[in-house]
This record gives sequence, C-alpha cells and structure tokens, in this order.
Amino acid sequence: MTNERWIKAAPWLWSIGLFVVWEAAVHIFEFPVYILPAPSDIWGAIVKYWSPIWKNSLQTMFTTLLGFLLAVVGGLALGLAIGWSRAIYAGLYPLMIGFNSVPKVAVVPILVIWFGIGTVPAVITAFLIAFFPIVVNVATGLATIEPEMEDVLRALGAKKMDIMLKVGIPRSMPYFFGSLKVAITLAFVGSVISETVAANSGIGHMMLSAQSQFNVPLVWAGLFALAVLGIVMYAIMAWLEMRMTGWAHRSGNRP
Amino acid sequence: MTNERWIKAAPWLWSIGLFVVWEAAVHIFEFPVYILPAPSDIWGAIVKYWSPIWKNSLQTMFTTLLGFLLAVVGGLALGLAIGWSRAIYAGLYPLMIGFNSVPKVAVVPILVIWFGIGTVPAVITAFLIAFFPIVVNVATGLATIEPEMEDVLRALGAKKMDIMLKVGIPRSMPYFFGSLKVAITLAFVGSVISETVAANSGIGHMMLSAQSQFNVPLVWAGLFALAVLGIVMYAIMAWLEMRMTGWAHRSGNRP
Amino acid sequence: MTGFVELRDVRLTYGGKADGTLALDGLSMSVKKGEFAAVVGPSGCGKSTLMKLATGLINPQSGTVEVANKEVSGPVSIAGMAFQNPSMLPWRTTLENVMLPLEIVQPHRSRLKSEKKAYIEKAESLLELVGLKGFGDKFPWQLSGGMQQRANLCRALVHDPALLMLDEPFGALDAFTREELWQVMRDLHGEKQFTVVLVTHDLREAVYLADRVFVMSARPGKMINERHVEFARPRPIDLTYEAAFNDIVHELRGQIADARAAA
Amino acid sequence: MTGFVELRDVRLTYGGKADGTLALDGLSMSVKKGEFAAVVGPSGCGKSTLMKLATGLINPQSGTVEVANKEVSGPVSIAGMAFQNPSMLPWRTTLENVMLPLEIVQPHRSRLKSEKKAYIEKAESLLELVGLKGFGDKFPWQLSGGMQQRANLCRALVHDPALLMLDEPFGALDAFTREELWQVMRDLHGEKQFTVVLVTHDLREAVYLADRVFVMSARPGKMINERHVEFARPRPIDLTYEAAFNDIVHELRGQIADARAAA
Amino acid sequence: ATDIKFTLDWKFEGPAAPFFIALDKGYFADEGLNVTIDTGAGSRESIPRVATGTYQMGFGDINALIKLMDEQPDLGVKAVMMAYERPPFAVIGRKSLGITDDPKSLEGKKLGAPPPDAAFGQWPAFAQEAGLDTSTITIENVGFPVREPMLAQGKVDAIFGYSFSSVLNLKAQGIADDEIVTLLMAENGLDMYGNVVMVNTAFAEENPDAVKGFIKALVKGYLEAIADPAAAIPFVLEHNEVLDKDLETARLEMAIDGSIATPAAKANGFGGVDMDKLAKSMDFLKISMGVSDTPPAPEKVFDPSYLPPAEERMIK
Ligand SMILES: Nc1ncnc2c1ncn2[C@@H]1O[C@H](COP(=O)(O)OP(=O)(O)OP(=O)(O)O)[C@@H](O)[C@H]1O
Ligand SMILES: Nc1ncnc2c1ncn2[C@@H]1O[C@H](COP(=O)(O)OP(=O)(O)OP(=O)(O)O)[C@@H](O)[C@H]1O
Ligand SMILES: [Mg+2]
Ligand SMILES: [Mg+2]
Repeated sequence: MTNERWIKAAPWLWSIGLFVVWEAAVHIFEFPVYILPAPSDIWGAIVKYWSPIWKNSLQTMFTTLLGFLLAVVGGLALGLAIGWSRAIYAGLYPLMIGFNSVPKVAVVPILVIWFGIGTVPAVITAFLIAFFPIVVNVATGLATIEPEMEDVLRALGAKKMDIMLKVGIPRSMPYFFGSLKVAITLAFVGSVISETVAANSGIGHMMLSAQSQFNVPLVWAGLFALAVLGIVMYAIMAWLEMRMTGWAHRSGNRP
Repeated sequence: MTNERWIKAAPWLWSIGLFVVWEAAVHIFEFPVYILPAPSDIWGAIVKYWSPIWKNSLQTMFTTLLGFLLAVVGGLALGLAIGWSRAIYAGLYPLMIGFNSVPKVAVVPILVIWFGIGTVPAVITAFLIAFFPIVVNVATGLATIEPEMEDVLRALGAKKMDIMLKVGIPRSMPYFFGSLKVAITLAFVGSVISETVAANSGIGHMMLSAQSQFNVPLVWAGLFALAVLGIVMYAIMAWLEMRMTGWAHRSGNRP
Repeated sequence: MTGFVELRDVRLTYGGKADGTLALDGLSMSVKKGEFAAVVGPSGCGKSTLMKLATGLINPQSGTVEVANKEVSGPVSIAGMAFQNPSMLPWRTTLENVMLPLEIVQPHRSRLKSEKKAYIEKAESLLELVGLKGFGDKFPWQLSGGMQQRANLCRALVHDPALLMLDEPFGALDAFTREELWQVMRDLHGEKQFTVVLVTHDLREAVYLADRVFVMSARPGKMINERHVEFARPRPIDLTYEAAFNDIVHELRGQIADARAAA
Repeated sequence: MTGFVELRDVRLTYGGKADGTLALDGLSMSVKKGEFAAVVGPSGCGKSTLMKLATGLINPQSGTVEVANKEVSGPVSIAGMAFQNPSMLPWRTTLENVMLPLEIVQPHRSRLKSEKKAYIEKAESLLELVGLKGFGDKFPWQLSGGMQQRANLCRALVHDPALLMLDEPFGALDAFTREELWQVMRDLHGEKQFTVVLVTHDLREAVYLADRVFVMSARPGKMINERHVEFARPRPIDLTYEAAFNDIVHELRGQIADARAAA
Repeated sequence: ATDIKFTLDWKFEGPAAPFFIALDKGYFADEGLNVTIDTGAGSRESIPRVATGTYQMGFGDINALIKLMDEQPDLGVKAVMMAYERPPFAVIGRKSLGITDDPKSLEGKKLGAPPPDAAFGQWPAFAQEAGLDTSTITIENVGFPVREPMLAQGKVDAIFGYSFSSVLNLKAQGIADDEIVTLLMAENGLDMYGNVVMVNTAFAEENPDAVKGFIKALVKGYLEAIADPAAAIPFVLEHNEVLDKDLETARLEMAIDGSIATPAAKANGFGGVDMDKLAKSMDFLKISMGVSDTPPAPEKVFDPSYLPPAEERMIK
C-alpha cells in the first residue's frame, strides 16, 4: 500500500527534485540567465506572461491536434496498406523513408509559399512529422502477427480484407497505440517548428519573439508550456491505449 | 515469379514515376526554381557539387551514427528500466515525455553555448531526438508480454533480471527494431537541425550556405542526399531487424 | 463419383527442398459426403499437416487435393476447423471468438446484423452444449485448457459448415466430459449430416464416432490402412464396452504399433 | 513431519473479489518427499490453478502453501514445471528452449559456461529419450503439437529438479508414445527419487505412475478423495492389463462421475 | 474593398510599428483596402512569398530581390517603396576583444555569422571595400539564436547582424554600451539600399490604385513613427504581447536614426530611390552575391510610380 503511494508520488518527487537541483545549480555556478535561467525565473515569466502563454498554447494545441488526427488517419491507412500489399510496401516505403529523413524545417518555407503562414502549414507540418512512426509501427505490428492467428481466419475462407479487419488490426493495436504516444509529441514539435517559421500566434511564435527579444525566461516558459501540454496529451494517449488494448497488457494485473 | 519481379522493380518504378511527374509538373506549371526545381536541375547540382555533397554527407553520417548509437544504448537501457520498475516508470516517464515535447531546435542553442559549435551538439541533438521512440517502443514491448511466457521463467524461480534477459528483451525485440527504423531517420533530422544552427560542415550547413547564396538546386540536392542516406540507413536497420527477429516475421515465409 | 474430400498422392515438405522436413509423402485418402472419418497415427506423423492441406491452408508440393469436387488452391470456405492449439483471439471474449465465423462466412455474414440476437442465442446454446454456459463473456485466457478447447469446438461448429475438420478436439478433456462431447458430436452429425474429418489419439473415440478410421504411418506420413466401422447409428455410449467394439480398437492398436515399429 | 508439498485450506479467486471466478475453495493436499502424486478431476475444476499455487506463481487468497517445509510466497526455484500449454519461446530453437532452466537454476547456471558441451549432450539425450532426436535445432513452431509437448517435458526435467510439476504432459500424444513416456517417467522417478505432482485426465496413466491419486471436485475445486496405489515398483507396463489395476481405475472413474454429478 | 495580404520580413517588433499604425488607425481602410499583416522568416523569405502571389505585397531586402531577378528575369516582383535608405548591415564587435572602429581590426579575428544573415551576405564586398586580408579571418557558422550569446561569452570576436537587433541583444546580455563596437557597412563604403516594400507585378497591374493607396497609407504610418517613436510602439504591442516596450522603442529609434531617416531621405523625401545609387549598388552585389555582369535594370527593380508626390513624403 505504501509502495503504491510512493509510486503515485514518484512523478511529483522526481519533478520537484529536478527543479531543486536545477535551481541550486544555477545559484552555485552562477549561470547567466541566457545560458540557463533558474526555475524561479521561469516561474516569474510564466506568471507575468500568463495570458499570452495561455492563448498561444490554445492555438498550438489546436493545430497539433488537427495535424495529429490527420496523421492518425493517414498513418493507419498507409501502415495498413503497406502491411497489406507487398507491392505497395516495396514501392512506397522507400520514398516515404526518404521523405522522412528530410528535416521538416526545410519543408516549412515551401508550405508557406503555397499556403501562406498560419494554421495550415502548422497543421501540415504536424501531420508530416507525426505520421511516419505510426506507419512504421502499424506495418511492424502487421508483419509480426503469429501465422496461427491468421490461419484461424484463413481456414474460414476469409478474404484478405477480413483477415486485416479481424486479426491484423486488433493484433497490431499495441504497436499502433505505442506509436501514437510518440506521434503526439512529434506532432507538437511539428506545429511549433512551423510556428517559429511562419505564424502570427502559437507557442512557437511566442518563443521566437521572446528569443529575438532575448527574453530567455519567457523562451523557457514556452518550453515549459510545451512540456506540460506534451505530458497531458501523452497521458490521454496512454489512457486510450489501456482502454483499447487492455488484453495485451494483462500481465500488469495479475491476481 | 513475374509477380516477384514486379515487386523487386516497384521501388524503382515508383521513384522514377515520381520524378517524371515532378519534372513534368515543373515544366507544365512553369514553377520558378526557387519554388520547386525540376529533378533535372537538382541532378545538375548533384553532379556539379558532388565533392562537397559527398564530404558533408560523410560528416553528417558520422554525427548521426554516433548520436544514434548513443540513442540505442540509452533508449534500450531506459526502456528496460521503465519496463522493469514501476517506480522508475512513474517518476521518470513524465519528465521524459515533457522533455520530448520540446522541439530540439530550441535546445540546440543551449547545447552550442555549452559545448561550442561542431560535432558535439550535433551528436547530442541526434541522440536527444532519437532515443524517445526507442524508449516508448521497448517499454510497450515489455508491457505487452504474454504472462504465460513470463511464467515459464518465474516457475524456475528466476530473478526479475533473468526474466528480463530471457523473455523481456527477446520478446520486445520486434518493438525495439521497429523503433530503430524510426529512430535512425530522426537521428538524421537531429544532426541536420543542429548543423544548420551551429556547424562548419555537414549537410545541414551546406544546405544553409546554399540557401544563403540563393542556390536552390543545391539546397534540394542536399535534401536529396539526406533522403538517400536515410533510405540506406533504414535499409540497414530493416535488414538487421530481419536477422534478429526472423522468428517474429515467420508469417512472411510460408511454405 | 469421387469423394467429398479427396487427396491424391500428396507430398509436402516444410521449409525448403533440400534441408526441409518431409512431412507427407504419397498420401491418398477419400472421404465421402456425409461420412465421419477419423485419422489416427503416431505423434508427428503429419496429421495436422493433412488437415491444413485439406482446408487449403497450405498447398501440396505434388499431388492434388479436392474438396467438394473442386481442386483446392487456396483456403476453402465451406469448412469449420478446430485447430489442435485452440488459438483463440485474446482481444475477443469467448462468445465473440465463437461468433467469429459468422462474421466471415456467407450467408451468415450478411444476416448477422439483422439477426444478431438469434445468432448470439445460437452461439450461447452451443457453449451450453459443451458445458461452458456463463463463460461467454470471459476472455479466452481466463478459461482453463479444456475449456478453451471446448470453445474452439464451438467455433468450428457455429456456422453449420458442410465439412468439419477437428484436430484433436478433446485432447485436454477428462474422460466424462469427453464422452459427453462424443455424444454431442454423434447427435449433431446425425442431425446435420455434415462430413467430418477427426484427428485423434484416442482409438475408442475414433471407433465410436467414425464410419471409417484411417491409419497413418510414421513420418513421412501416408495412409497404411482404412478400417470401416459398421455399427448402426445412433450408437449408444455403452457400445464402447462391447467386445466387437474393443476388437476393432485392438486391431487398430496393433496397426499403429506396426507403423511405429516400421519407422 | 509435514509433506514436501503441503497445501492447507487454500482458496483462490481469479480477477476481483465480487465478480471473480472462485477456482479453488478449501483445498488441502499433502505430498511426501519422493512421492509420485497424480491429480485428476473434471475439466475446469482448478487443477492448473493448483499447480501454479504450488510453484508460487500465484498466491492463495487464504490458506497456506508450503514446499520443502518453507512457506511459499513467490516462485520456488526447486521445481521443474511442464505447463499444460507448452509455451515454448519462439525465438529459441527447441534445444535452446530445453536448456533454458540451466541458464537460470543454480548450480547449473554457474557451470553452464564451462561445461557447455556436457549440458548440451544431456539435453540432447533427453530429447532422444522422448523421441525427438534430431529436432533440437528446429524452432518450436516447426514441431507438431505432440512434439512440442514432449520438448516441454524435457524442459521440466533438464535441471534435475527436486519437485516435478507436470500439467497434462502427455495429452497430445498417441497411446504408444504415451506408454513409452510412462516408462521413461517411471524409470527416471525410480532413479532420481524426485517428488512428482502429475495432472492428468487419463486415469490409467494416473494409476500406473502414481503412488497416490488425488481426486478433485468440480469447480470450486477441492480434494474429495485420495487413493493409494500400492503396486510394487518398478511396475511393468503389462500391469495396466491386470484386473487389480483396472479395478482401481474403475473406482476412480466412479468418484469423478459423482463429483461431476454433484456440480 | 481590395484584399491585400502583406508579409513582413520578421516578427512583429518595433520596426514594424509603421505598418500597424497604418492598419490600426484605419489608414489602409481609408484607402479602401482590407489588409492583413503576417510575420516573416527573414528579409529574403518574403520575396518568394510575394512572387507566387500567395502574398500580394511584402517587405524584404532589395539586394536579395536584385539577386533573384538577376537569376529569374521574369520574377513577378518589383519594389515600390524604399524603407531602409541605408541598410542596417553591420559587423558588431567588442572593444575588449580588440575590435575598433577601423575595419582593419577584424583581421586575424574570429567572426560569427549565420549563413542566411543578410549582413553576412555583403561580407565579400565589405571586405574588398575595406581592403581586408580575409585569409586571416575565420568565419564560424553560428545560428541566429546563439549569435549574440557567443559574442557575449567571447567565443567569437565579432558578429554579423542588423545594427538595431544585434546591438540591443548584446545589451540585453549585459554587455556595456561602450564595450560594443558597431561597424555599419553603409558607413564603410557600402553605399547601398536595404529593405523595400514589394508588390506582385500581376497584382500591381490589375490594382494600381490599391497599391498606391497602400503606399500612401504606409508612408503616413512611417512619418508618424519617425515623428514620435515612443507613441508608435503601443501599436506593435497590440499584436505581440510579449514585447518589452522600452527595448522596442530603442530598436525603432535605432532603425529610424540609422536606416530610415537618413540624410538622403530627409533631403529627398521618404520612400524613393536614387537610380544611380541603385545601379551602383549592383556592383557590390556582383562581388558579394554573385550577381551577373548584366544585372536587371534599376527601373525594373524599383518602380517609383506608385509613390505619392514627394511633398507628402517629407520627413519633418
Ligand atoms: N511450420 C512447420 N515448419 C516446419 N516443420 C513443420 C511445421 N509444422 C509441422 N512440421 C513438421 O512436420 C511434421 C508433421 O507435423 P504435424 O503437425 O502434421 O504432425 P501431427 O501428426 O499433427 O503430430 P501430433 O500428433 O504430435 O500433433 C513434424 O515432423 C513437424 O516437425
Ligand atoms: N487467468 C485466469 N483468469 C480468470 N479465470 C481463470 C484464469 N485461469 C483460470 N481461470 C478459471 O479458473 C477455473 C479453473 O481453471 P484451471 O485452469 O485451474 O482448470 P483445470 O482444472 O486446469 O482445467 P482443464 O483440465 O480444463 O485444464 C476455470 O473456471 C477458469 O475459468
Ligand atoms: Mg498435430
Ligand atoms: Mg488445466
């Protein structure tokens, strides 16, 4: 029971511990603020700029979610397509990998030229950066299905589509949800990157503005906001994962 | 047999198809080169700047691989630690997620201020960006192990460490290798991002220099080099995956 | 007229030509429509392989496989198969697992939505028949080994297949549950007149249920004998204590002993 | 002196208190050191659960479990267990699977490196003993169901455990292979004098092998009878055709029939 | 009303005040325009944005525009109003690291430069003009975010940048005023132009009055900002809450003093160009940016026909 309590408390303890060490380090080594502001400085910035942080966070969250949803739909579809057909796999996969090796920062200016700045390029960037892990994981999940399970359906004369729906998709769900947790944080990164290049609002824009002002604590406050949003999003995904793939996590709840 | 041949040819057909469409689009819509250069322009740039592209690629590849190796070691260790202990999981995971939601572009300046410009921040950035998917996938792999398999070892009175080594790690290998494929391309992106901020060599630096000289075809040649390197790295990972987790992919090679 | 299930001179090697395992060689067998056939043979002789061939899950290296007078080149859709290893899908409850064939096989597939209730009742009554009443909403990994096997049997039966392929469906059951299920199978077969191929290690089971018992040699497997079992149907369970019955069991026993010795 | 394996008034519910499945209730049993015990009972009565309790894989809700005079609170290390479902690790070859316990259990663990060859020989001779010679380098999913079960048995034996827990180790085998393995077990037990708990559905198997047969009730399982089997050891296989033998089998049969009827 | 999407060269900061004065005081609306103003990602990023017509008008570096027009004669962009009569391109160094007002002091030093920086873009011409021996000078690629901190830490001896941003950033790093040395390129022989307002040529042809109206309104905004920089800053703050008022006022003042209200602008009026100077500046671009020997005609680059009469553009 006390063990359980410790575990409940652990995230807070670790976080508080981190902040204490950090604050202490800044004071002991007397880091100038542009190298590493102390948590107290950052906290000051959060309080002072609460309203812009909040408004910009909403904007970033909105674009992130939109991009993420697109990535989920697209990534799942593509992952399934790749797991489905060896021809699609062989043809499309290398292109996709190549595309994914390209830093998205380099793509944003092109998006801006086509769509102007603001929400659209941010959503697209979030999408572009987030869909790849989903594709890879879903494809891996499909590729590692136990043939015995497929046989159950094949023996019924099931079409490939049925096997996909009844075995392929459920069996690769743990992989899929595992990737969602990676994808949501990547989508965040995508939105923010795009905002730093091309937006009038959003955390990325705010951080860049702060940076060109050399308002370092505010930059860090932005990083902070991102971290917190990221954790919240991740937690939602993890909760979803547990709900959807509880069967795969059954070793967690032994009698 | 002919089917097999088609599949072999597919990546080339798709790529060639893409280039043909692209070239045609550029000519039909008369895109100016700064929006979208034609593949022929890019090819010209590749030929012309072969030597710098090659040298810078080597540099980028070097930093990427170094960062990737660190990420593999660190990500595997952390993923196992998280799968191992609920206390570590509860405490460390949220911090890690928070950290991962922070775009690495924002972190590079701090690294540069600490370590100077050049290889070190690039390696660290590659590491920072690549280790998260590994951690998540390994942890997911461990969490979804069938309890029946664990029982085989538990019944022998095996220590947790043994279970980890004999069941946990092998069973989560498909997840691990799945993540390596994502991680290597991310490591690439990380290196390049860092090079654009602070380096005197590497593809990222080359692209930025090209951009500042309005040499758009060379920028795209750089993107191209990245894509090709990414595909090569990925292929190596995929080959490794097949070698190491062939047992999990056995549905692929039915009689 | 050829049989409903017809294998002719079948050969199958697992995994590569040179270093593979030759599982079946020169195997022929023919099962008539409506017949109840049993296959017995030593462990590892290729019985499960035979089942997979007949349902088209794998294709023979040489020889032909015909089911319902059509050459089999891919999975057939008229069969219900109970695998030796229950392989239930862990993300579905037992009832959902049992109802899986209804979601695949026509005409149930298109009726499933509109007649959901009737189908669920059917599946539940099957579960009850095998003694799993009330376990439908449990997940398969919450069932004991024998219970999983019984659910597996229900899954093979639920869509009223014309051909039933059973790979040791009663292996994990105690003698009484087993005998109960024999009678369930007997009655179902009497009523629906489907064709059955049953793999078993229990010779009494084979003789009690089957019209014909096929005896396989050790690996590489082929048929070394067919034994007609002429007892009138429906057969009472007491038949198993009669001398004529035990004679057949003993006869088969001797054949298998020879087959093993020959290997 | 209490027994080597001692369960007292054990109760176990799976999954939650209110809506869970009550698997065992008020179960007690005691097996002496060196004794060969068999457990029989209807399907789903809690036999596999009992095995998991005795090896400490799960803990009882109430009551105590003792092995070798120590209360069991976590997995014990002196047992060799053959699970009902072979659960071989698919990334290891059969030989590597069989050798798994040697990598875990002392003193083999520390010797394994230096005496690798001897251990491999030992594992291979075990495989040969159960008729799997030459299959050591195949992966488990390349074996037939019965072959997997035999490999599973080898895994339970390889580290010379003081306590052997066998959950239906011969379920998927034909009569002859089974009888061969009975004799293998008989000889091993005679030679090494380990304690055995064997779960089986085959009453002849139970009577042939065991010193004592425990009969369980239907779920929630508890012991409703113990039957000593006094035949002298080593027992010849012909014993199974003798009247005295068949009397015991019939007696147990009757008890199980009652147990099922009561449920 | 005509819609105009306008892209700035950079974020919403002090020097963008004139645009927001014109927007928020309704000067654009008075001209029958419906203007939206977006941030930019550098004074050359805005050129392709206008060239493709995604934005009808924009604010960017005329030198980059010349370079692009040189490569792409049919580039659909032209400049219509000069804002920075003198570019803010500068080399900024620290006295204690041995940099003085004499460019020669750069020799043997380590300079930090982000490659896309427009000031760095003029380095070859500057070095040639000042007669520097570049072989003794090391250039380090430092990104924008680390440029000033690296100088503050002394990891480089001088940096390239816009005078009004880098100097203020250095001050924000705690570097004393008299420690900072600013070598304005324009004061050391590089007589050229800086940022201009550009228009998509197709749009200008179809909507000449809209362009004229836009510039008229914007000139009003600039003149007001020049007259009272402190009063201009609140208009920017409206659009970017995180700004520091005093810092932005200082920035705007530096931009006005150094680049906008220059002697030439005061003499001839704000917004116009001297075609001779423009033509001559192309010689520098040949050295620094590799502009060809047949650069675009100055008249093609800058079209003064949309400007209001000079008397309306006089700086008081
Ligand atoms: N997937 C596979 N890959 C390679 N070899 C296999 C595979 N499946 C079966 N075999 C081999 O084929 C032979 C026959 O296997 P099969 O499963 O058909 O035997 P069986 O008669 O069903 O045996 P049992 O009664 O033990 O289940 C065996 O020697 C086995 O090793
Ligand atoms: N993991 C589990 N979760 C929930 N219920 C379980 C679980 N394992 C077993 N049960 C239930 O406990 C009861 C006893 O199961 P157990 O596996 O011990 O039976 P068994 O005697 O081994 O049966 P069999 O002979 O069929 O293998 C069954 O009713 C089963 O549904
Ligand atoms: Mg079999
Ligand atoms: Mg059991």
